[in-house]
Amino acid sequence: MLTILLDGIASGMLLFVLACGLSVTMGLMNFVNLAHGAFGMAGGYVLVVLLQRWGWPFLACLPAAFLATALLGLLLERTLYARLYRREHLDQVLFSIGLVFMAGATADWLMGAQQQIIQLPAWLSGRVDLGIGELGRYRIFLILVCAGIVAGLQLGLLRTRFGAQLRAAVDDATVARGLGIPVPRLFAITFALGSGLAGLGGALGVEVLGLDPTFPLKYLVYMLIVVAVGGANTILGPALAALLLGVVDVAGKYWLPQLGAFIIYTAMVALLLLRPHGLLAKQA
Amino acid sequence: MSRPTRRGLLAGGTALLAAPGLARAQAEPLKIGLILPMTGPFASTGRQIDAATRAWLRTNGEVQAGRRLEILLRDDGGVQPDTTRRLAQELVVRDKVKVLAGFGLTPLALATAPIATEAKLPMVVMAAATAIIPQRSPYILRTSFTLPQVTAPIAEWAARNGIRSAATLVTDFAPGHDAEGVFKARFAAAGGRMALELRSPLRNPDYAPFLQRVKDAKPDALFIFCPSGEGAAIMKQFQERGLKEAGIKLIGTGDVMDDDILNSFGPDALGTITSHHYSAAHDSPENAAFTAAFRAVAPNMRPNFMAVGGWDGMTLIAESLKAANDTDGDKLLAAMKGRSWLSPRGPVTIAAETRDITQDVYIRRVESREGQLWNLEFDRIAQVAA
Amino acid sequence: MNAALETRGLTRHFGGFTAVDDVSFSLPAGARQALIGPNGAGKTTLVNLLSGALPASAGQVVLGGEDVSALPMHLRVQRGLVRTFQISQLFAELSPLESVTLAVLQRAGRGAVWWRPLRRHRAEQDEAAALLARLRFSDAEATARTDLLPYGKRRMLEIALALALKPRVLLLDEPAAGVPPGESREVLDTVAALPRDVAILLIEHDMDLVFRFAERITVLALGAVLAEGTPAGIQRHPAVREAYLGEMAHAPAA
Amino acid sequence: MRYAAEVALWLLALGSYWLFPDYLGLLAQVWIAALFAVSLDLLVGYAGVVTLGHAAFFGLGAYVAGILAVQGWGEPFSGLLLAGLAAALLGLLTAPLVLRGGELAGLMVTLGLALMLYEAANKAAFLTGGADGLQGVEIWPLFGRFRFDLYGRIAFLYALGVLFLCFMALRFLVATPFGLALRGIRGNALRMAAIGTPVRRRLMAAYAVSAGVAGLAGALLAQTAQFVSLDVLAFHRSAEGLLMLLIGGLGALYGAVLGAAAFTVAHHLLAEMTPQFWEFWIGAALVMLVMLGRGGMLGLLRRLGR
Repeated sequence: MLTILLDGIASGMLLFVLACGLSVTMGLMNFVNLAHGAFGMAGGYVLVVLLQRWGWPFLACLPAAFLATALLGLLLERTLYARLYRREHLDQVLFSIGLVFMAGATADWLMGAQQQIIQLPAWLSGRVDLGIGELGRYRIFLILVCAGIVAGLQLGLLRTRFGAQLRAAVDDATVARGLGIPVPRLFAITFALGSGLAGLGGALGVEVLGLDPTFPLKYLVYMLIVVAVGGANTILGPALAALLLGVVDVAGKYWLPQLGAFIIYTAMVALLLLRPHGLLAKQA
Repeated sequence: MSRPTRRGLLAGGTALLAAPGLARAQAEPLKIGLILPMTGPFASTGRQIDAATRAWLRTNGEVQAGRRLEILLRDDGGVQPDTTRRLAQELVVRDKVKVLAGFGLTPLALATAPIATEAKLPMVVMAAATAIIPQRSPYILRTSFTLPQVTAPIAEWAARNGIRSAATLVTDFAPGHDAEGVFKARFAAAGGRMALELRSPLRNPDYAPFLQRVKDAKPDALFIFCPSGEGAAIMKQFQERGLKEAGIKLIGTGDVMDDDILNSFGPDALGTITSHHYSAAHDSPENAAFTAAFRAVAPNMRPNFMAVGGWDGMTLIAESLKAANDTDGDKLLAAMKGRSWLSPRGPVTIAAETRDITQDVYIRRVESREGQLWNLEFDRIAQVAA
Repeated sequence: MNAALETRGLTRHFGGFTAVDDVSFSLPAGARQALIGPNGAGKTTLVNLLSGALPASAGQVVLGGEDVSALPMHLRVQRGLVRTFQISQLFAELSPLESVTLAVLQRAGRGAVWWRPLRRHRAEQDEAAALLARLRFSDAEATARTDLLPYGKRRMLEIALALALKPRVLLLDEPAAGVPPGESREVLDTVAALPRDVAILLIEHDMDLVFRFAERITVLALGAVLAEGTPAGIQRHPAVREAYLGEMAHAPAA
Repeated sequence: MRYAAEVALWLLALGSYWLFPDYLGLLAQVWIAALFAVSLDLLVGYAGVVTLGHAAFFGLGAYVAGILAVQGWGEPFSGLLLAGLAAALLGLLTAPLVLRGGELAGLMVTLGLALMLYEAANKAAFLTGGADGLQGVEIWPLFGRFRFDLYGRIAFLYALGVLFLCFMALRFLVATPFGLALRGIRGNALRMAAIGTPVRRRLMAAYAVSAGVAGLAGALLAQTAQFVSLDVLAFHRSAEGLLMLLIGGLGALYGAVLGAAAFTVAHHLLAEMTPQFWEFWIGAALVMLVMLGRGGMLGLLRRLGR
């Protein structure tokens, strides 16, 4: 029972780290970036190459995955995305799906179509008896890391100058520009941060979610659910949505496997109908 | 798209060397429409078979019985049966292929069956493994295996080897249902008790909750079937959930311990027992030749059971062509029925009645040899009919 | 006297803030009335409550004796309660002729006709063309894309869309906002020339226009009705002078 | 001029029967994809309702036509009609849910409903065949005379005929007051309400019509392929329809046909040339198309025409 709950929390946390960048691009930049999952995939492959082929220690691979995808995000933002901020959502959809296709084919070409498998270090494999139930060490690690990220993001948004600027820009980009906030730079940094987090999520998720060239589309639906149910523009909304999604998903598959994914989609539709502007949003 | 050109050159060279074949090499080539999932979630199946067919042509030459074997490879993406069907239709109508081959998954093969019937062309199933497939068209033959064929031996082996209760976890589509049904029947007949029967979705499966249920049900063994390539994810969860420590044995068909990815499973896979018709570690001169030829074409891959299906499919086509000395579909089909040969997996026969494959099935254990993991065969059930 | 439009205790909260506070007033048939008040007095919120763009937190909107509080906007429009918008709400990709034709068709109950093509609705198109011509749209302007028209024309189209509906009660939310003074008189003259059975409520900043147009004035401050009366009476009203006109006295035509 | 171009386009479509006799199967798929994209255009391009779940209606139509045939009623026209009606009914029933919330919420509801239907079809294996697909679809000869043949001749003519009729019906529809009202709603829904239009009712009607046409497209696929798989309900079906529409250009119906033709043919040619990497080139083409200009192919043609 508790194991199921903690499993759900772990996968929910992971989903949040993957999706939070998407919620920021949608909320702040008003950009529908369906290619967000591609950054997650990129991060996953960085981890696989570093860990499995080059033999880096696991803990060193994680920041590397973050940095590599953040850099990739920055590069793409400056060269391509920045030109499309003012375009219609439909154009953005077309563009980002194009990127997903390219990313998938590239990953296939470089790494092959098969599922990537990693060997975790010994201290992360196996299980611990917590007295209240057994839990895999890696799941505990996931929960801790992701909780740290949520807390860090929330604090960063509330306490730092960057966070204040970001919140101002989310409220009203024109006014923020008028106040002398360097909005393009802010966008670029935020985009890179979001991509980096997706990369980190992808890297953390190789063990749990698997990794192959279909990753970006496979998890796109889940990420969209997190953002839509959680509401764009906040950290806690999507975090809560992701947790809910993770727990409902895992619990549903445990107790009602014959219903399969039906539960999760029904839950999403119900939530969207009840709270169309997001879990934590003030309802108009 | 430089391959056919290169292949053309090669064929020319082969023809020149094989002087007696020179005159006959003028005959119209035999076109084979090879439809495989080269992209998408089941791309590894397509890559294996594609590599095996290329290895076969390199080893045996492109000219067989005076005709050049020309392979037209098409990607169906693995998940859209109507695409597979349309590709088959185009290959027949436009490219005038004389043999259809490939078919990575059951739905793809089933959707194409009416085309083979209507076109009166042999359809060589190299991968898909649901029992009913050849019944859907009198033109379907199979060089892979069927799930009942490889499942029954492990069910009986389990019952004989101290496993009293078992759970099953299969993918929720026709081959999975086959495996579940056969395991249940054979295991129960041999005195075993079914503790739990679970089915995971074909697409985007998450095995964790299923394995947690298995763990909570505490059977002696867990029988698994999943499509090629998915085994890794199951193994991961099996380890992480501590099912092994809980005393649950992992058994299954060889799909789970797929040779293609076995090495990446790590030491936790050691000792897993599966039944299958082919292991890359099979000890025979035919297999040594096959694996060497395969490695020459695809140095980064280890041939798996899919590859051997592709290789034998080529053998079947070429041998039948020699026997029929004609490219007419019905004549080729007649020559294919009842054909026997020595495959890298052992002796095989295409049963004349069922057009399905009869072959040896092996019980194997995952062991480490020279730092690599292999499925080492330790028991054999001879000539199991499909 | 039977009021064309009446509110009873109309109230709207946004969170803890009360934008419109217990407003009760009435608009007699054929009225030429103005609603004024300083910025943030709740004028636009009141129009949104009247028209049904926003639901009221409390109170009623009564149109010609019928309580329409629970009706959505389009049903109030169909009963003759029509509004214009302070910020133009137009169809950027349609021409003025198409836009006004839409309104005419809707009024005529042919808005959902799917069995007869548009070009066979001559009467409605002619009516729309005539209305636009009356509002001094040239043929070229009437058939150009709306988002390519000059600002003044777009404000006129805003009114044309309302007039096409032949309203019984017309709410004009700052119709001349942003229009140069010469043209703004033209806008008001068009409105003033409407038949006397149309009741008009003008929400306006421009005191000059208000005093030229209105026969009665309602003053809104802090979401509540501060005063109501004839233009002369309002000008003399001490509370109004203090709360509102005082700050405007220096620039009566601002 | 415009009529001449239209007539030429349809003649070209019909002429491809003789021009590309080896590609009739592919071309039949083009017409089916075009019908699906056209149905989306009514919703997205005219009414301005974006959806990520239109495959729900395509798939329902396919399953209705397929199941009818499996159960012994293989008459193509009545099957087609019933499939379209069923899809339209589903559209009418789900429209209130989709139109309830904001843009993003509505978008996600369309996606969620389609995913639910996918799962339902997956689980209802006794009816749909589940993940193995619906076996044994046998369609009777067209008009009792023309059997669906291996070369795809009848499939081509049947699909093109249905596309033409539906296209002309929709072309008529968008030129009526109802069609103008949809364009008005896409342009400014608030103003439409302010001129007295029951916006939701209009959108619901558009949603149902669009769903019905998508259902016809799905039924066409089921009948010409004589097979139905879960894939007809899959997310990528919705996404591809949207892509075709965007590639061709929104809000002109012809864009949908052009986009469907371009996408299907490009997909086919690329997949044939590079079975492993066609996705890359499709993706690159999409990115280029967006970077180079808006309005899709139709927009490009218009700019060239100027």
